[in-house]
Amino acid sequence: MAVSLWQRLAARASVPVFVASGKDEPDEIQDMLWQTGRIKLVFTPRHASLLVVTGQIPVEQSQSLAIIHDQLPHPRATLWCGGQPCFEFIAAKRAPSPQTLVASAEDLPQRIKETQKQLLSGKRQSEPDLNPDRPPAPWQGKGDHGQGGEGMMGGKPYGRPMAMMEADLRDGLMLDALEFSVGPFYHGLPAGLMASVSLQGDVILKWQVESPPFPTALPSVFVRALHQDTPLADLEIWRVRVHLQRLARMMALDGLDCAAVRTLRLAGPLPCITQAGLGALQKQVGSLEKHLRKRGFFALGAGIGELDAQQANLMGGYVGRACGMQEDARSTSKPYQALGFTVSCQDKGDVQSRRLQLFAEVHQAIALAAKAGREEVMLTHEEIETPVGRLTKRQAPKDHSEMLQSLLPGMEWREALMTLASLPVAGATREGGWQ
Amino acid sequence: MDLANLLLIPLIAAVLILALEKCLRRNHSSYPQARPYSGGGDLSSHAWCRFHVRYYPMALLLIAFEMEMMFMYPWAVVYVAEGIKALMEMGMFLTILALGIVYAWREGVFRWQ
Amino acid sequence: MVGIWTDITFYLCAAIAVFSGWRVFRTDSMVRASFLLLISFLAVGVIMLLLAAVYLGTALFFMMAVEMMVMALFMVMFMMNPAGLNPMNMVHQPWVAALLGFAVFTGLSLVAVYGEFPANPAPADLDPVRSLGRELLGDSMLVFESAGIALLATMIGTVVLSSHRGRYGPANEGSEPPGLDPGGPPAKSAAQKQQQREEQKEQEEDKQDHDQ
Amino acid sequence: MILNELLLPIFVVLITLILGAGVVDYLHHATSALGKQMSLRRSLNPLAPLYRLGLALSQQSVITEHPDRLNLRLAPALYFALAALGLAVVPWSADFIPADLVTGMVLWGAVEVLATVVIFLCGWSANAHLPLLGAYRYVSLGLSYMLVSMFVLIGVALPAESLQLSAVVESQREIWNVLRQPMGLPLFLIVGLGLTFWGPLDFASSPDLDRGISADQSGASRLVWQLARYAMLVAFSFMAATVFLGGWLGPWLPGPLWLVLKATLVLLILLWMGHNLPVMTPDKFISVAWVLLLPLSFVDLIWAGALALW
Repeated sequence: MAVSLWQRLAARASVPVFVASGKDEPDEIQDMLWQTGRIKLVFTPRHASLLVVTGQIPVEQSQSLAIIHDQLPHPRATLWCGGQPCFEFIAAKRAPSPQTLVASAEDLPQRIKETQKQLLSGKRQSEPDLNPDRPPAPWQGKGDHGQGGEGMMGGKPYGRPMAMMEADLRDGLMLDALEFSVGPFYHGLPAGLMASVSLQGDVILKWQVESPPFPTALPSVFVRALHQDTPLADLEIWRVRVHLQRLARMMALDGLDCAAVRTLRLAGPLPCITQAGLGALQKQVGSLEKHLRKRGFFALGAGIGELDAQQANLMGGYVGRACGMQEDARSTSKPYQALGFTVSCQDKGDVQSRRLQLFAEVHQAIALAAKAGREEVMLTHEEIETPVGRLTKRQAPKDHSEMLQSLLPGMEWREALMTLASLPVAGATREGGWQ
Repeated sequence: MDLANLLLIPLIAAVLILALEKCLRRNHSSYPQARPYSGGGDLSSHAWCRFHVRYYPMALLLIAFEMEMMFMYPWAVVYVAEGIKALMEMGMFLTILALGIVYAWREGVFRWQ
Repeated sequence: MVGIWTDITFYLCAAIAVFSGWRVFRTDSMVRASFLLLISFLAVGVIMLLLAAVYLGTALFFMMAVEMMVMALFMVMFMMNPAGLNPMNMVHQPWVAALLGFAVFTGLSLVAVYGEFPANPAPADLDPVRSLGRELLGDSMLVFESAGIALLATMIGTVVLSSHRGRYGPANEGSEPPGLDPGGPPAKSAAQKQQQREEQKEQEEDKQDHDQ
Repeated sequence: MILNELLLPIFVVLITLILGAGVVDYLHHATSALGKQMSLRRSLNPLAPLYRLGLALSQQSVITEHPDRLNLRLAPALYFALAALGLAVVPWSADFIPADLVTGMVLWGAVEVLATVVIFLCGWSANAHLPLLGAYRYVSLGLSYMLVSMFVLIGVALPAESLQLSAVVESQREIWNVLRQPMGLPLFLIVGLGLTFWGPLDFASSPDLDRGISADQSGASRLVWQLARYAMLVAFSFMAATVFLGGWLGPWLPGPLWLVLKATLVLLILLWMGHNLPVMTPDKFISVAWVLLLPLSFVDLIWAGALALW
């Protein structure tokens, strides 16, 4: 087929990419693609022409991946980066092939652009569906009108049943509850979290976790500090980085794309920052915070997703401190005390105070890093305060997705997602730490 | 002529877009493609349902309010000519309306039910 | 020349109004029904524009769009099978309705065709918006203001009836549904009924387990 | 006569909307890329909208399971038609007005409300969960900003003593409405954000719904919807420039050029707000709209009334 004018033009446009994040893969790749020119991360597979799978997708979720894959419009292709392809893809003879596997994250942007060119010029065939082309919910065609049931609500019109009534949490009206499952590749949820949700209007009635989010790999400095002397400055710089990345994700959820990318820009090159760089960083973070404060980024979260003392206690880390708990493993450690560390807290425990707390901790960590860097403070401690909670030799920060089941019902969808983004729901693993 | 333009412009615009979409789309969607997106999850029912509209009291209030608003347009046209009388009348009218709004606000109508 | 086009537009709009009005009763989907009715009203609005009732015509677009939107919201909210996924009949007592409709239509048509209308065409420089405005500030002021009061009463009534979130907490707290027969014991709410049903079911299951 | 009075206006309105949509697309992406500090050369590339057009056209348009097909097709067309209807009443100069309706202002109000209907239909007709949620959320917004818009526009009609837009422009010969009624334009801009569900008021296709009503659109059907949305943004900018910035009035340059310049200014303000303000939560917005914005528009009207009698 001759390449049309459209396709030639299209080859020069930014490549829309949908990223499905798997296990053992920090969101680093996604963050990197965010900042890359000529690549556009999109929120739904419908807008994408490439599916990029980062990390390993567990067997339980390969079916979900296949669903997502089939939802991409033609022409489409899949790239795998940092993990083995799922069975579905191997069975369909779609992988592994050198065409689809990307060895290192650095190559990824280039490979994405090449693949898109090949797709548009017809050198590469668009991938056919993985799932069979038959109705996902077959339709028998029985009953009065062929819907397979009786009455107004009976049967399965067009193969799917209709939503059924349930009493509402807020005003008790008996209206239909929409039941469906979201995730594990829903953009607003942590990677791997899959939940079956029941909504009435846009208020959540039930939130049942089907599979917990993939544990995030802790930066290896934190693990190292358990056993051997580690520069304290490194710990704090990594804390800044992880916090900034989390904040960037919240900004993206609020539609603040520009600010999110700017935040990621700040976070990206942090591991090799210099003393002079820290001073500049402090200023940049300050101006970013001021920019966001003026535009209502913090005020937006007021009164949303308030945790009670017990929940905050369970989560620990910055979530606890945002709730007013003076708990921080750093306060019991001598080197930190020597640096004049005091625990900073917020008082309310809603999304607003968590956002403020994250920024406060970023500022604090930069100051600590600068001071510790000058004095070359080293640290080993059996309890390390990581950006997502407390780490000891025996215990890594735990998964808290179970808590969502009691926390989210009664919340409006947007509020629920804002709350989710502000909590470190995923547990952490010590293995596979990345540097 | 004004009226003709008024009718023809939206008509032609709509036809233009319909034709454009018709010519450009390639839309044979297979079953797995047609499945609505929910992040890789499954859907247990149709989306169409008795949807709980969370702002229903607000919608009802609006109807009453909007009814009154239609009186305001003709009023605006004669306002300057009629002078202070018009100001007084509309002042009264708006006060009555504002009372309704204040009451509704106190009853918490402008929140998600 | 212009006259012909006016006629054509009139007949076209009249046809659209009647056709979409008819479709309202033939469609299965509540949303479609509401918006078909809207189309019908819009066509009438265009006819009003043709009749030089400019304000009334545009106001009709405006009003009906809001009204039909809200109507669609409530129809979908409270009707079973709101999208017409299962085929259904939107019409109740079709014969009575048809007869009544026909009778009214005939009556109105007779009036339209045989009625003697006064022949005083509106002056060419008549500005309907302005005259309506003067009317509101003149003779009809009392009517206008009392309409304001009536609408205030409507607003308050609406809030009282529909708002669940009261000033002093949830509106249904401590309230009892009315009895099924006058003076009888309060009827159970749907939630209570469901709870009762579930309890019964559990009991039955227990019984079955027991039997086994 | 036919040529001048019938074909020319139709042509002007449609071309403005289509070219304008291209300009919106260009400015939107360019300002976004600048905000993200991307490479300057690429972000300012004037051909970029064409590339995106090509991309949309080389994609398949997927249709969800058992949608309301008729409405799915009609929604973008009607949204675009409403934009055209809104632009049709805007005067380009003293003697070139596509449709100089006596009740132009009321018609614009009707366009705003009908847009709510159309956007709702777009989300509803896909028979998919996320678009449906987006659609219902949008209606809460549409019903709340409408009253603000009415009050603000009535305030503008007071000094003009007319609902006709050409009279509104004429009434600004001495001083523009943006100065005469300082609260009018900011409130009207909020209405504009709502009408095009843009930036902070993007409830219909917000990120937390993974793009809501657009979540299941792709290829050409997404393209036409975007086109209609951009066209509505253009129509709104022209309307705002007409009622608040003196429309075609201005020295030295010809009237239509002034109008285009002013509309571009409004457009840039809207785009800036889109990039810089977070999406509000729908729950909070209706409170804000009724409890804060509506009283403010009352005050605006009283201000306008007092000033008109002065």
